Amino acid sequence: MLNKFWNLNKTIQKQIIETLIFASEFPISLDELLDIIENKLDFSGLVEQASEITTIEINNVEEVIMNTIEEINSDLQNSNRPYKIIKVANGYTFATRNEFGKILGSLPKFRNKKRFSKAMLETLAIIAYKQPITKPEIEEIRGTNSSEVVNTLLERDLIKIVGRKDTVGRPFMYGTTIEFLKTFGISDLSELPNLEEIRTLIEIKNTREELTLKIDFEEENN
Amino acid sequence: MLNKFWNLNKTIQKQIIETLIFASEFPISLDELLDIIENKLDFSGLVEQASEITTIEINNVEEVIMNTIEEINSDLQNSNRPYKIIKVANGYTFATRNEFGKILGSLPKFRNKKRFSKAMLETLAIIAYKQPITKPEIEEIRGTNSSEVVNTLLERDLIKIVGRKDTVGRPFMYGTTIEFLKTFGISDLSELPNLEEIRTLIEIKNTREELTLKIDFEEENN
Amino acid sequence: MYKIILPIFEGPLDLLLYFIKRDEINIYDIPIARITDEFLNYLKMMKELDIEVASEFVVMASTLMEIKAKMLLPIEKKDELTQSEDPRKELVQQLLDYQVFKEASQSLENNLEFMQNIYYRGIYESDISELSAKFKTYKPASVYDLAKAFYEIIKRKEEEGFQIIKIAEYKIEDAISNILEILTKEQQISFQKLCLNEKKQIVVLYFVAILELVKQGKIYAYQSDLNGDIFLFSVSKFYKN
Repeated sequence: MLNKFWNLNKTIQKQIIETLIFASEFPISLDELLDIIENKLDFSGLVEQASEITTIEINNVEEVIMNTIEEINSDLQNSNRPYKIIKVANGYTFATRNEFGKILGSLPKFRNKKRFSKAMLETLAIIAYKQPITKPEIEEIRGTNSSEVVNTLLERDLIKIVGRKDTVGRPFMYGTTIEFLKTFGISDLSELPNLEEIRTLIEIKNTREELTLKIDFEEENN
Repeated sequence: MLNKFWNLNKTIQKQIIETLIFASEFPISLDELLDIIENKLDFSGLVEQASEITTIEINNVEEVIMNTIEEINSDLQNSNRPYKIIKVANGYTFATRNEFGKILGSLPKFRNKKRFSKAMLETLAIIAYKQPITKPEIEEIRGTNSSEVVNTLLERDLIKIVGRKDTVGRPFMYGTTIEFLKTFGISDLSELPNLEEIRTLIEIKNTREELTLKIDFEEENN
Repeated sequence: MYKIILPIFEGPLDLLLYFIKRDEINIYDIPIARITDEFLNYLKMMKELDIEVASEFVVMASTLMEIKAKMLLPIEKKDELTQSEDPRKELVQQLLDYQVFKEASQSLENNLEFMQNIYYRGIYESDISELSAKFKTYKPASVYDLAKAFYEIIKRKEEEGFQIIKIAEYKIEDAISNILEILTKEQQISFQKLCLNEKKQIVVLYFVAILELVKQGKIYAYQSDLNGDIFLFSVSKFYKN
């Protein structure tokens, strides 16, 4: 069933989608976009024009929207806009083009914003894969006290408290935030490299080193 | 004194100003724009091209910037963007064009639910931790009139009236709502950190980080 | 004078992995004696440099020494122990797990490189604009922000000399055990001495505790006259004497 949105002409369709992405504080997902344009918007202010689309059977509305976003991006590029729409944190959002991001990044206040310590990255990786996870569990994996780093990550809004675990002391459980996805340019947690694959890779690496070692040893013996 | 910014070609000048307005969280003033482009940005990544402007005496940089913003606005209009740059409270910011703003208005509370002013957050925190609590009690803790902020929280469905206190005037007592729990992503009030936990979350000795920093510094010096 | 460059380790596991990599050690067959020596030498060096050694390093040192001791047991004795499980097994597993997350954090770091020049809308917070004061305080909030806001109010109040009234958890049980404890050391104790400088709630609590102890037959209470002090004696001691 096609509603009024699909009866609007293409330019207005593009503009509505661009408006929604532009106005949203968080990356807006395909589902949300669809729900809004099909069920929630009031188009009465816009002149409705039947476009050729009504005569075409739309099989895959998601695909139509994705194509529309692609078209908006071409328009933005062609009209020299310094920003574009990117897909991140399960949705679409505006971000600077590389060359202008670079200029912006030269501002003194941004200088340290993208710097992460080894401890922060390690802890984030553990939380990203194992969430919801408590601090004692993080510390068991890292083998070291992690209070400060958890605090820093909370302060930087990269992780959040998502509840308490029903064990002694009811410790907090932590999970990653939208800010985490945005910072690392991840669209979905499932995009992270598979843990089992990493494990296998490391096992291969470890055994290969062992192999090299053996060969070295044999060579030495010869 | 004219710096490198004024040596860039007009298209790039426009793009840089558009980037700054795009990136600013709140309306950005002319003074701040000027300060950034003249003193804070590093353009070394861009090919510098002497444009005709260098030969012209610029008497009034503010005026040049205002004209540039006007030009960006024409570009936005010509390329059918549904937003433009407007001047609000002495600063420049992006806003949707009227006809598209109207569309957004038809959305129920458009994804803006998680924004809090300091007063709102403070009051909400007091109510969350001390509920049921009356307005006079809140005001005694905050040391300031809190009628307006309590009303805002009521409107946003984050708090509710839970009864009356048996004291003079029988004032209303307030407590948090299910919407409050949803907004903060917790399943019940016992998941809020208690005072002791907040203390350990926030007051963590940074000795270890300092050590890391010291040693990093030495490495850099070598 | 020359400088010593000390590599930074995220903890004892990180340090062990460093040794394993540097010395091309087979992680599945760690020469425990050698690595224990290396580990201890490192700790010694840290101490000499007057760097505080975190407790987890000390714990790891003792774990390593324990494993080393087990490895030194003669084979027959080892067999007697549970099917002679390799004492290194747990440590190796811990190292492997940690290695997996180190690798994963490497991939996060690669993401950062890719995101280096990407900035989102609204990322720049104004410094000099007069508008910032009006708008700046608007921010998305988490449970952490909420808790922090509350904590800051409490701290501010404490600085203003405001007393946060804690609901004191005075328990009868505490008063009872306190009286009994005193009576194991002292021959007797007077009610007035017990309640000296105590708050009204505590006095009431002690009184209730005394009634309870008398009822349970654990103490005797004597009063010389109607308004006189009450003296408490332990029943067991009373009979012994």
